[in-house]
Amino acid sequence: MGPSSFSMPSSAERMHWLEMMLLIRTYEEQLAELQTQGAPGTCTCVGQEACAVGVVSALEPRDRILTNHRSAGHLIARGAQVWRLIAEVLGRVDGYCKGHSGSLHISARELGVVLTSTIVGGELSLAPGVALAQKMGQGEPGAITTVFFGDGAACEGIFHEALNLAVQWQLPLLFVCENNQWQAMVHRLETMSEPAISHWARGHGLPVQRVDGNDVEAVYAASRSAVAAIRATGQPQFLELITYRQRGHYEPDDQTYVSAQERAHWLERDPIQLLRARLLDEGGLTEDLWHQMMRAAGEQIATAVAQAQASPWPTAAQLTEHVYA
Amino acid sequence: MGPSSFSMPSSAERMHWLEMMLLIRTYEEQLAELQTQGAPGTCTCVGQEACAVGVVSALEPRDRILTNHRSAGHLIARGAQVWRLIAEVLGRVDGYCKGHSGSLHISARELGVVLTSTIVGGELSLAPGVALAQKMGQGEPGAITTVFFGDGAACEGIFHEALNLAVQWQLPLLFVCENNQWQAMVHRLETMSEPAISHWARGHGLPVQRVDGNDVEAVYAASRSAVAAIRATGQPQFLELITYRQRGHYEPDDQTYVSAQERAHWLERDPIQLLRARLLDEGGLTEDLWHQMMRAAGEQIATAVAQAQASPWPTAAQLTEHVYA
Amino acid sequence: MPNVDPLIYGDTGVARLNVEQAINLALLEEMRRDPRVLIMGEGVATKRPEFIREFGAQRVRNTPLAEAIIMGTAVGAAASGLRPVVDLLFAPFLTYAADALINSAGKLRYLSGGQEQFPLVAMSMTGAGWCVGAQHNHNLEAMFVHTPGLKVVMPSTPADFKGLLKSAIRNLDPVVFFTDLGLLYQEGEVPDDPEFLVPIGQACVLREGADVTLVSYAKTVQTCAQAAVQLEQLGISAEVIDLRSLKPLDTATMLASVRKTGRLVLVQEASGLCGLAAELAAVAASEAFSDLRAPVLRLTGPDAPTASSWALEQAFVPQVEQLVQAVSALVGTPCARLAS
Amino acid sequence: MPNVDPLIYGDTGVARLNVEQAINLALLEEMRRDPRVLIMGEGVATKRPEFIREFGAQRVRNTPLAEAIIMGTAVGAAASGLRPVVDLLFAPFLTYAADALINSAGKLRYLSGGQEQFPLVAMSMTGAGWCVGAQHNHNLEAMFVHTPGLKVVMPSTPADFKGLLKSAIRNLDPVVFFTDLGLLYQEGEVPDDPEFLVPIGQACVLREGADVTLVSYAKTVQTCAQAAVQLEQLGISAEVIDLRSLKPLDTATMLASVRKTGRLVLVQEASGLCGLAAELAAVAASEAFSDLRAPVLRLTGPDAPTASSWALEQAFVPQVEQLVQAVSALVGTPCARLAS
Ligand SMILES: Cc1ncc(C[n+]2csc(CCOP(=O)(O)OP(=O)(O)O)c2C)c(N)n1
Ligand SMILES: Cc1ncc(C[n+]2csc(CCOP(=O)(O)OP(=O)(O)O)c2C)c(N)n1
Ligand SMILES: [Mg+2]
Ligand SMILES: [Mg+2]
Repeated sequence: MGPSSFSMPSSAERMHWLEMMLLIRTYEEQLAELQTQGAPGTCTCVGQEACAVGVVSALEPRDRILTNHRSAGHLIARGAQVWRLIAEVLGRVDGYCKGHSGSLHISARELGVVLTSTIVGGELSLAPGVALAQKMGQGEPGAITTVFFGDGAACEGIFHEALNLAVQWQLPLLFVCENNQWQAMVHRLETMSEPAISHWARGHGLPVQRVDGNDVEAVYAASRSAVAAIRATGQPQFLELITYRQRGHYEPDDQTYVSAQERAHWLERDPIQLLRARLLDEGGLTEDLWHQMMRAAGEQIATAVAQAQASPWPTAAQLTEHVYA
Repeated sequence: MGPSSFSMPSSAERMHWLEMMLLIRTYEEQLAELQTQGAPGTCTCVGQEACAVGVVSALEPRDRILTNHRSAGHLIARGAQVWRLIAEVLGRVDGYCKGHSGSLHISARELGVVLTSTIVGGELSLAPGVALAQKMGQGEPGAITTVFFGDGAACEGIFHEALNLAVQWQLPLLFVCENNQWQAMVHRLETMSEPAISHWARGHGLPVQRVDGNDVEAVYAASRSAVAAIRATGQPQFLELITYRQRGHYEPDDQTYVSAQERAHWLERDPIQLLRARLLDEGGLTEDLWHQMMRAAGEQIATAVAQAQASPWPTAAQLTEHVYA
Repeated sequence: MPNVDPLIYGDTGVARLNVEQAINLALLEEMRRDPRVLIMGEGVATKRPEFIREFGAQRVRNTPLAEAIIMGTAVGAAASGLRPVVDLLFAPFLTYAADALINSAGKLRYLSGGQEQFPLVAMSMTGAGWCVGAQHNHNLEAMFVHTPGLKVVMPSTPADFKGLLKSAIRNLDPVVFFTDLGLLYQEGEVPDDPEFLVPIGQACVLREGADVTLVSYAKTVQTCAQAAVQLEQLGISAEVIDLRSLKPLDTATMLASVRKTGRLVLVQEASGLCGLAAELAAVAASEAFSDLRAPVLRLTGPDAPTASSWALEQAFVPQVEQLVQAVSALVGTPCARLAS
Repeated sequence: MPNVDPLIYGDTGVARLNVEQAINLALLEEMRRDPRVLIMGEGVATKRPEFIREFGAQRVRNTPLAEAIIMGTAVGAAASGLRPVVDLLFAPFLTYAADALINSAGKLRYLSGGQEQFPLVAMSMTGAGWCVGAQHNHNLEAMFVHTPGLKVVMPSTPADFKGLLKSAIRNLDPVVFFTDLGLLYQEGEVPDDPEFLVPIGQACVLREGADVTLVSYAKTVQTCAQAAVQLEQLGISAEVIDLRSLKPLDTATMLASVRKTGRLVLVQEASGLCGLAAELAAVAASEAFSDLRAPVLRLTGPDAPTASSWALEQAFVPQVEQLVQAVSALVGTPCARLAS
């Protein structure tokens, strides 16, 4: 089933995407700012917002999500309460995980987000089991699992094992590789050939789409078709989203190791600017609306920060809670 | 470089291969027999002798070998003293590893056999490092590394990691997958698709040959060309040898889980019978010579068993020797 | 091949089964009781055609040869409502599954602030007996005891194998379940009651005694029991404790015994450094210090990999004679401190 | 970024360096000394452009993100004449490398009957300080102490980092080298002598004392040192020992001290069960039994993963006040046994 079999997203829908991408970016920049004031560093998804919004918009509430250390976009696109995310990053009791997780391991059952893994590949390790449970009747019928991971994770052996299991066991699992060109301080072309990820995936015999990860509409279309195919066939699908990590690996990161040329190339292809320009062009968006949107996002995040900062610290009594059942 | 650029092996050479294959089989059957008398069980390579002889014959003494639990053929083809192999299996001090290894972890530095790994995939884990040392000037110039592993090992994540590293780092490494259709008690088609192994390897972008592993001449030709290419380019190559595990996984194994039809199909394609028929046809071999060969192999093995059985048991003093330098 | 036809039971409510059968009986009963239970592993299904017949191929799964994803899949499935039991075959193969066990199963309940749970069982075998060498035989149970968030079980009798495996499957935490392969074909009486459970975390006093407490688990429990018989002939009364569970560790049972006997000898096949015997000695030196009348002794495997050679494999394991000798010396020695 | 220009040394023969710099200095000196030494890991080369300039890209290697093959490659390279040093970044990532470390590096010398050797170093960081949570911060050094065939090092001062890393690189056995990340930017005097080596397996008495022996390693050595100062004010004289190496474990230094003080308190950040403190307590309860005048105490991290929240991360680690309190109670308590 190709993307053409879906009706194109409405203008309102795409305006909503723009809002969401903007909210994600504002959130990430706010956290980077908080880091400079002493909060724990985070791995921001600045530059990759279209991946998060495009894929998550194609999912339904019954579906399950696993993701990696760069998960804020996925969580926010999934409807996470931003103040509870910030509370978690700050280590407060109102965080989704009571401060146990910090930014790096957030799960939120109410959102169907089973896992943020900061072990690179941990999300790939658990994802087939989540999909297996769906296949075997746990959760809502017809539900699927989506696993987000990076180009770096594709180098880990667990990538190969997870793909093989998903194909052999016919699991309802959508693999989403956000290929952002970097693996911490190592450029991905130091670790693999240009088309490696898709080639590796194709070697497993499942359908693979290679998509411009900075074009939210393209990501959405590819995701819609992949999700529909998984629901129809029960078999896994693979998306490689070509994108770029704009802010570096972990706050703070001066990125002295990144070539200026590469950065410039990708900053010109910023996913938010792309969608914004398109909507301005089409007339659904005006400069005025855009500034309203920016202001709204800024206000929403500022409120969330204040609410998160008001949340209490855990006490030492919590130190050994939730280790065992 | 194709196989055609080598002169065909002489009749004498092929007679020698037949002898070697026969010696390997006689050895394996003898060990199976000893197992019924209380010796430790082994993983025999009966049915896969052409793989061992064909590949190892294409290597030079300066080259290094790593292999897996089904390593007797590789060791014998490499010139191991059979009595010391048997002594090792029996746990005696004259074994290659003083009885520490048994059949499952034999290394023999004097033969350039760095490792037998009985952790499936252990051989793949160490092989790139051995090749890296060669590339960086350790050992003799121009030397390469060969790693033997099974179809099952190709399911382990380390397979993916080893291939990627060998390709990215341009290591002089020959991957030899002996695809014998079985992974202990699991048929490989329960774990992967028919052409999976070659597809996975091709996904890594290195040259792959899929070869009849029961035809020693074909194995030799493919190995010769692969080895020459590695020496010429410094880059890795991949061989998938299609073969069959005739005797089951580990002695004893009644193989009730194997279909009679499958077994029958493969027994008709026995590698020793294939070469024997070919040589009889060509006239280099006679029935008389064949019987002489069989008798010689039997005698050689019988002598080796006696010599091995005369070797002393280790004493408890040896328990903590060679743990640390 | 499992052989657990319930008909083997007579009217007595017990059957004579070996450890392998007891394990299969526990699996069978729990799969009958709870449709969420499934078993996975390399050859798990091949070995159990009758399980497939009864429960279907969905719940009895051969896997690709890939321990990391087998374990990870179990963790993901457990988080999503299933009750997976995975057979990882031999303990050294747990190293491939170590991330899934240690970083996922052990940590994610905590890291999620209690949102997630991981009711699963990871089984494997280890120990001397088959001359298979160090890549199959490595008693590394202490690593998982050290790891937060996991429970660890290592029984010594067929009845305990049944009762503890059933408890493990019903437990809401991940349980690492070790089978000493030297015990696999040992027989014993096993209750046929499908509600026969041995609680995780309870040691058992195998034999009462007054002069010294011998604590062990798995195969070397029998070493202790045999030593106790010989010690009795020397006039020394030994109490023998089988830990059965390694985490939670039933230190109360040990401490109660040490308070009575004043002497403690800890026996394990695993290498000594940072092993279970170390942990128990530390507990005794802290909690029962004033009751101790003699140094706390450990008799353990050496700090060495296990060799394949039968002679060395056997020498690795603590021996009855060694234990008898050590205990006699210990009991014979006047307590230096009291004497001084 | 390393900053180890030898010019930073004055005439004194020592420089003030932090731990990160001390590590880089050790690497630099050993790579100059021995062309077989190479470093590998994710970002190892990116972080060290001046190493690439001096030694070339062959010996300073970024790797794919794949810990299992990084470690396995080091093992294979070590077996073949190289001296690899691998940086695995954070200790929990060692789980992906566990097979190569435990089943290969630790066992293959033995299994080969002494034919093979594996001179390599596996580095990683762990410990509280960065609020990174349990998948980055997990003190699992005891697992590798338990594992036969490996050596384990975990220093606490910049000088020891330099001296022990150099010894590790020269050692013929595989060495697992842990850096407490809480110490990374702490400074200290480091000898500039390129032959300055700290032998693996030697503890160091940081402070002499008469009433109680405090033993620790890594970050909590300072906890002990600070507690000792406070204890002095309470009239209690504490001896402080920094283990530095965890395997081989220098029990002789600890035992000599305990024979003098009669009291032993073991402090570690790692969870307690089957940890180093357990091992040392067991050794004392066996070897120094008659010298012990009080129960052996352990002050350790709890049996829990580490949380990210700063409040919880800090609470995980043994605190000076806790230690002072525990020691005061211990010294104040009359020995029940002597009294009875
Ligand atoms: C097993 C493991 N190895 C290394 C790391 C350190 N690390 C964290 S993120 C990262 C890079 C991941 O790259 P990729 O998968 O491409 O994701 P990205 O960060 O680019 O989103 C590395 C090396 C880790 N967290 N886990
Ligand atoms: C890591 C690991 N997992 C499982 C096993 C048990 N085992 C030994 S051999 C084997 C099958 C290996 O299959 P393959 O790689 O195809 O080699 P073959 O035995 O067919 O020669 C298995 C599952 C093992 N030794 N190591
Ligand atoms: Mg990336
Ligand atoms: Mg096979």
